[in-house]
Amino acid sequence: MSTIVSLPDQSTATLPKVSYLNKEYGLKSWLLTGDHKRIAVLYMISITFFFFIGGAMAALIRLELLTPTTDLLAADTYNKVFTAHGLIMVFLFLVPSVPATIGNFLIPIMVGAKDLAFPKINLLSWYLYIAAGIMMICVLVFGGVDTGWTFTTPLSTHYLNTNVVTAGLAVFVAGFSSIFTGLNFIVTIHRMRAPGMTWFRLPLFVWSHYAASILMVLGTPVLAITLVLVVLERTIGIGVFDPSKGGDPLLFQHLFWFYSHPAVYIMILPGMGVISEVISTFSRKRVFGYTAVAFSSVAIAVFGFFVWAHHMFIMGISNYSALVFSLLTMLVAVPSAIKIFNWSATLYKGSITFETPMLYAFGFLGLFTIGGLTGVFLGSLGMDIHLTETYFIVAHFHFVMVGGMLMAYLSGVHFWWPKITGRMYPEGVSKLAAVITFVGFILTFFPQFILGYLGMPRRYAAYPPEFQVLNVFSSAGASVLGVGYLLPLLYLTWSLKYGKIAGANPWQATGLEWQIQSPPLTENFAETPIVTHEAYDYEWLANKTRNEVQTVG
Amino acid sequence: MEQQQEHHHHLHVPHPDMGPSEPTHHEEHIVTPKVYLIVGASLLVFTATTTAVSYVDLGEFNAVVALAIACIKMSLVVLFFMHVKYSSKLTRLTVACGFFTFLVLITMTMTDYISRAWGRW
Amino acid sequence: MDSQSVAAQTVETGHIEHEHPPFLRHHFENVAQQREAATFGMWLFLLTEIMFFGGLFCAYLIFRNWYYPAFVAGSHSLHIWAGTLNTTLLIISSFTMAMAVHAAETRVRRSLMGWMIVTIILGCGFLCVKAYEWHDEWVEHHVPGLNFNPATLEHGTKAYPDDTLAPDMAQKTSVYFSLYFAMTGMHALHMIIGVSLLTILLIGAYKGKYVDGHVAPIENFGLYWHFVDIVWIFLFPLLYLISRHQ
Amino acid sequence: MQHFISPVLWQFLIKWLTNFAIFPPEASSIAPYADALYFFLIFISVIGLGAVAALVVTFSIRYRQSRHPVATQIEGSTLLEATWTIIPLILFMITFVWGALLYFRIYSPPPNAMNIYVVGKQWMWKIEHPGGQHEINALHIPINRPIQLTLISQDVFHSFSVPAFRVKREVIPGRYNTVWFEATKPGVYHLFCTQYCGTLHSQMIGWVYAMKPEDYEAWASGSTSGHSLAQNGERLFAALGCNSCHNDTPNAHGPNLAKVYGARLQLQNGQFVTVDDAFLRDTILNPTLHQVAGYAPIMPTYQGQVTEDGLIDLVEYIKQLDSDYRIEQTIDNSASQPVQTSATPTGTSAPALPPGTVKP
Repeated sequence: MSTIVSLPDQSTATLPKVSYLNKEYGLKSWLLTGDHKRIAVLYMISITFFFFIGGAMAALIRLELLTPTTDLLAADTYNKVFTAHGLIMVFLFLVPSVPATIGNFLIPIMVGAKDLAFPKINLLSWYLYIAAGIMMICVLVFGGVDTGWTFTTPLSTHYLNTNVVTAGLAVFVAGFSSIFTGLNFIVTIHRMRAPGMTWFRLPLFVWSHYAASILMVLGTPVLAITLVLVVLERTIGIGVFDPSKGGDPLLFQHLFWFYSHPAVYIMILPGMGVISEVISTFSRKRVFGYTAVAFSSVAIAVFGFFVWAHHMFIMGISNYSALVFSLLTMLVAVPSAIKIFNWSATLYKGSITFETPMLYAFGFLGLFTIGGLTGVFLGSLGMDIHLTETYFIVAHFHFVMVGGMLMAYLSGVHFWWPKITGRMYPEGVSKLAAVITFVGFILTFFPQFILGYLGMPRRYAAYPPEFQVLNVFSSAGASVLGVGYLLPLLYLTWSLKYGKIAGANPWQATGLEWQIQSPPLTENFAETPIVTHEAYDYEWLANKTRNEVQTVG
Repeated sequence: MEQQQEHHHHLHVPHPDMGPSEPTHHEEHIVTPKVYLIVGASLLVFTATTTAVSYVDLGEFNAVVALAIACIKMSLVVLFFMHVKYSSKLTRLTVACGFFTFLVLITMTMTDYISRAWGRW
Repeated sequence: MDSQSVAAQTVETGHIEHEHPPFLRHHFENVAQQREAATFGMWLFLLTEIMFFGGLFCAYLIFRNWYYPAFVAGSHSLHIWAGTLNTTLLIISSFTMAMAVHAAETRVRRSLMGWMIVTIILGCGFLCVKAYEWHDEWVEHHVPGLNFNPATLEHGTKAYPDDTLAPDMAQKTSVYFSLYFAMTGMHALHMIIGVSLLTILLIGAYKGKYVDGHVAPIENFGLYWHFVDIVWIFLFPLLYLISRHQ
Repeated sequence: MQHFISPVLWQFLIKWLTNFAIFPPEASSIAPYADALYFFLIFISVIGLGAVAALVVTFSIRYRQSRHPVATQIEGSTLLEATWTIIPLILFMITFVWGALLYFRIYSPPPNAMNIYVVGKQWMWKIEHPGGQHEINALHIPINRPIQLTLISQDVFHSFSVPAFRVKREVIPGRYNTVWFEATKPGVYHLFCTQYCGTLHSQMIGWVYAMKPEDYEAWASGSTSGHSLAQNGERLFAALGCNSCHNDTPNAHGPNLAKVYGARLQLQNGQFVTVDDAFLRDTILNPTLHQVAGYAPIMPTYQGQVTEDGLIDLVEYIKQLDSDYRIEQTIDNSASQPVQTSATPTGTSAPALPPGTVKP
C-alpha cells in the first residue's frame, strides 16, 4: 500500500537538541509551566486517566447487562456506575478531549503565535480540571452519586442521599475550566494571528475550535448557575425547581439543556476540525469547499443555541414550542450534512494514502453519518416520543460522541503524535487498532438501536429477558472495543522511547505546525512566520521543498 | 516581496492583512472626567426617576418604564464608563453577541411558557 | 529544515527588535496587542457573566409572570430606601472607578490611589447596607428553606398594610425570596470578589504599578466593576420596584 | 451433540432461536403510523449513508496514491454544495412535517376517550379507573376504544412508556400530563418507566392488558373496590368542607361547581380559561392563582392536605357534577351520616381522616 510518510534517515536522525520537552526539567517546570504545549501534555495525561476510569465504568455496565437480572451489581450500585460513567466521560473526557489537548497544543502554532493569549489562565484551566477530577474521585470513593449525569430535579434535590452536592460542584468547576479554555482560544484566534494569517487562511481546525469556544463561553455559565441553584435547593431548601414550593422542575430542564445541548457541539466540533486536517493531508488536496466547511462550523455553533428543548418533547412543554424547536433541530442537521459531503468530495481526484489517522477519519465519517442521521429520527417530533429515553438515544449519542468524537480524537492523536513527541507510532499495530475499534464499536452500539426501537429503557439495571440476545452482542462488542482502546495506550507509550524519529513533517502536510521542528521549540517559531499562502496549499509546500533542496544543494 | 516589506513595520500595525472588520489598533481615546461626571449625574437622576415613577400607577407600563430606564442606564454605563463608544467593532460585536444569546435564552424559554395555555391540539 | 540552528538563533535574538517594557509578556508582539488581548479577554469573561446571571433573570421572568401578587408582596416587604441608597452607592462607585481608570491612563499615581480607595469604601458601604437588609429579612422570617414563614406576608407589611395575600399566594413568596437571595447573593459575591481584587490592585498601585502605561489591569477591573454595577441596575427595579404604587 | 458446544453457548443459541425480539408488536392504532415514519427515516438514512459510503469507497479505490499519484487541486463547487445542502434540507423538512403530524396525532386525544388516572411514585405505577378499580403496575384496557391517561407523579419525574403502542409521556410532579392510545390487538404488553427515577428505576415496570371489550367488562365488574372515584371524591368534598362555600345557595361564597367541567370561565385578571382536569387540580391547590372573576380570594389552599389520589377523586367528582341536585344530595349525605372510612390505606391508618387526605 502506498504511503506518504517521509521520515529522515533513521541511522543519522536525532531529535532536536532544544525543544519544549527538554528546555527545562523537573516536576516544577511542568506544574508551573505557561507553555501551551506542556499544558496540552498535562491535559492529555489527565484525560487519558479519566477516560480509562470512565471506560472501566462502561465495562461494569456492559457486564451487568449481560444478563437480564441484577446479578453482578445491585440496582443502586448500577445507578452509581452509569452516573459516574456519564459524568466522567462528558465533563472530564469529551468536553476537554480535543480542545484542551490537541487544540491547546496546536491553535497557537496554527495561527502563528508563540503561545495562547493568557498562559496563566490556561494553566489555571488545567488546575481547575484537576480540582474537578479530584472532587469527582472523592464522590466515587465516598459512596458515589446516582443522579445520572443530567441531575434531574426534584430527584437530585430532594430524593437522593448520595454526594449530589460534591458532584454538582465538580461539574461547576470543570465548567469553568472549559470556559477558560474557550476564552483563551477566542482571544488567541482574534488577536494573536501571525502577519498574513487572514481568517480565510486559517486551517479548518482553528475554525471549528473557534465555533466550539463560542459555545463554551456562552453556554457553560448557564449550567453553572443551574447547578448553583440545585446545590442551594438541596442544602438550604430554596424553591426554584421544587413544585411543592411553587417552583418549576421543567425550568431546570430548560436551563440544563440550554448548556447541555450546545455541549454536544462543544464535543463534536473540535473533532470535525481534526477530520478536516486529516482528510486533506492524506488526500494531498485542499478541503473541498473550504468556506462552506468553515461557515458550517459557525452555523452549527449559532443554531446550536436554538434547539435545546428537543430534549423535552415528551415532558409537557407547549406543543407550539415543540414545533419551533423541532424545526430548528432539522435545520442544525444541515451544516453537519454539508461537512460530511464536503469531506467525501475532498477525496475526489486526490492522491489518497491510508495511514492510521486516515483510517480513523474514515471510521468517523461512517459512524458520525449514522449518528447524525439517527439524530434526525430523534429531532422528528412524533418519532421522538417512541425513541427518547430508550437505548435508541443511548446508541445515537454514542455514535456521535464515541464513534464521532473519540474516533476524531484518536485520529488527531495519531496524526500529531510525531509533532508532539518527535517520534512515530508503529504503523502496523495502530492500523489494526483502528480496525478493531471500528468493528468493536459497530458491534457494541448498533444492536442498541434495535433495542431502542423495541423499547428497552435506558438506565435499567435489569431488563425483560427477550432483550438479552442483543445485549449480549453489545457486551461482546464492548470487549472488542476495550481492546481497541487499550492498544493505543500501549503502543503510544512504547513509541515514546522506541518510535522512529519523525522529523519536522512526516506527512508532508501544509499546516504551519508542520513547518517547524518536532517537537517544537517552547516559543514555537524561531521567528514570527509571515503567511503568504492559503491553508492546504500543497503547491506552495512542493515549491518550498524544492527551494529548500536548491538552497541546501 | 511587497507583503514582507509591509511586515517589517508590524510594530504598530501587527496584522495588516486582517479585514476592515477588525481594526486591531484603535486610537487610545481617553475620556475626559467631565464626560464621566455628566454620565454619573444622569445615572443618579435616572435612579431617582425610576424610584419615583414606581409610585405612579401606570398599569402594565410600570414594568416597561422601569426596564426602559434600566436599559438606558445600562447603555450609559456600557458606552461611556466601559468605553464601548470608543472601542473597536470587535468589542461592540462581543457585547452584542452576549445580549443576543441572553435574549435567545429568555425568548426561547418563554416560547414554551407563554404558549402552554394556548389551545389544545 | 535545519531547525536546530534556527532554534539556537531564536534563543539569542528573541525580542531584540522590539521596545520591551517590563510588563510586556514574551508571547505578545507589542504592548498594544497585549492590551487589546487583555481587554477582549475581559469582555469575553463578562459574556459568561451575562449568561451566568441570565439563567437567574430567566427564572425571575417566568415566576414573576406566574405569581405576580406574591412578587408584589415580596417586593413591598423590602426597604426601598436601602435599595435606592445601594443603587446610588454603586453608581457613584462606578463613577469613581471610571475616574481611577482615567487617573491610570493619565499616569497620576496619587489620584489613582485616591479614586481606588473611594471605590473600595463605596463597595464596602454597599455590602454593609446589603448585610443589614439580609439581617432584617432573617428577623422577619423571609429566608426560604431556613426560616421562611409565609404567614408573615399574609396580612400586609408596615408600609403596605392593605397588601393582604391569600395563603396559597403567600406561600409563593418563597419563590420570590429564593430568587431574591440567589440574585442578590450572587451579586454580593461578585462585589466581595471585586472589593478584594481592588484591594490587591491598590497595593500594586501603592508600589507604583499601573501608571507606567500598563493600564490593562485597572482598565479590566473597571470593566468588571461596571458590569457588577449593571447587574444591580437591573436587580433594583426588578426586586424593589414592583408596583410600589399599590 | 450438545457436548460439542459449550453449555453457555448452547443456552445462548437456544435463547437466540426462541426468544429473540427484533421489532416490537404493533398493538395500537398509532403504531402503524409511527412505524411508517420509522421506515421512511431508515430509508433516507440508508440512502444517505450509502451515498457517503459509495463516495468514500469509490474515491479511495480510484484515487489511491498508487493509481493517482498527483492530486488535482479543486477549490469547490457551489452547484454541488448547493445540491447537498438543499436535498438534505428537503428531506429533513419532510421528516419535520411528518413527525409533527404524528406528534399531534399521539398527543391530541379524541373527545370521546375513556379517562384513566395514573399516579407515578417511587417505584410503582398506581392506576385508578373512574369505576373504582385500583391497580398497581398493571393497566387493564379494552381494545378498539380510545383511552386517555391523565398522568401525575407524587415525587420525582417518571415516564410512562408502552413500546407496543409507541406512546410515552413524562409523568412529572405538580401538573397533569396526558397521553392517549387505542389498543388494537388483545395481548399483554410491557409498561416501562423510562425516566431515571432513583434506585429501583428498573423495577418500575408493569404490564398493559389489552382485552376484548367483553373480557374487559368482566374484569372491571370483578375488580372494582365498590366505590367509584367520584364517590370517593364526594366524601372527600364533604369532609374537607368544600360544600360550605360551593353549594349554590344564594349567598354562597364560592362558585357553583355544577357543569363547571369543560366550561369557559373568566378569571379576575380578565383571561379566559377552559376548565379541564389540570385546571381543577390547580385551583384546589392554588385557588387565588386562578381566581375566578366575581368571587373574593378567600378559598384556603389544600396544598399538602390532599394526596394526589385524593385530588384525582375530587377532580373526578367535580367532572361528574352535571346538576345542582348532586350537590344538594352531598350536603344531605354529609349531614346525615358521618364520613365513613374505606379500605384505602390512608383511611385505615388514620380513621378520623377521609381517604385522600394527607396524614398529619
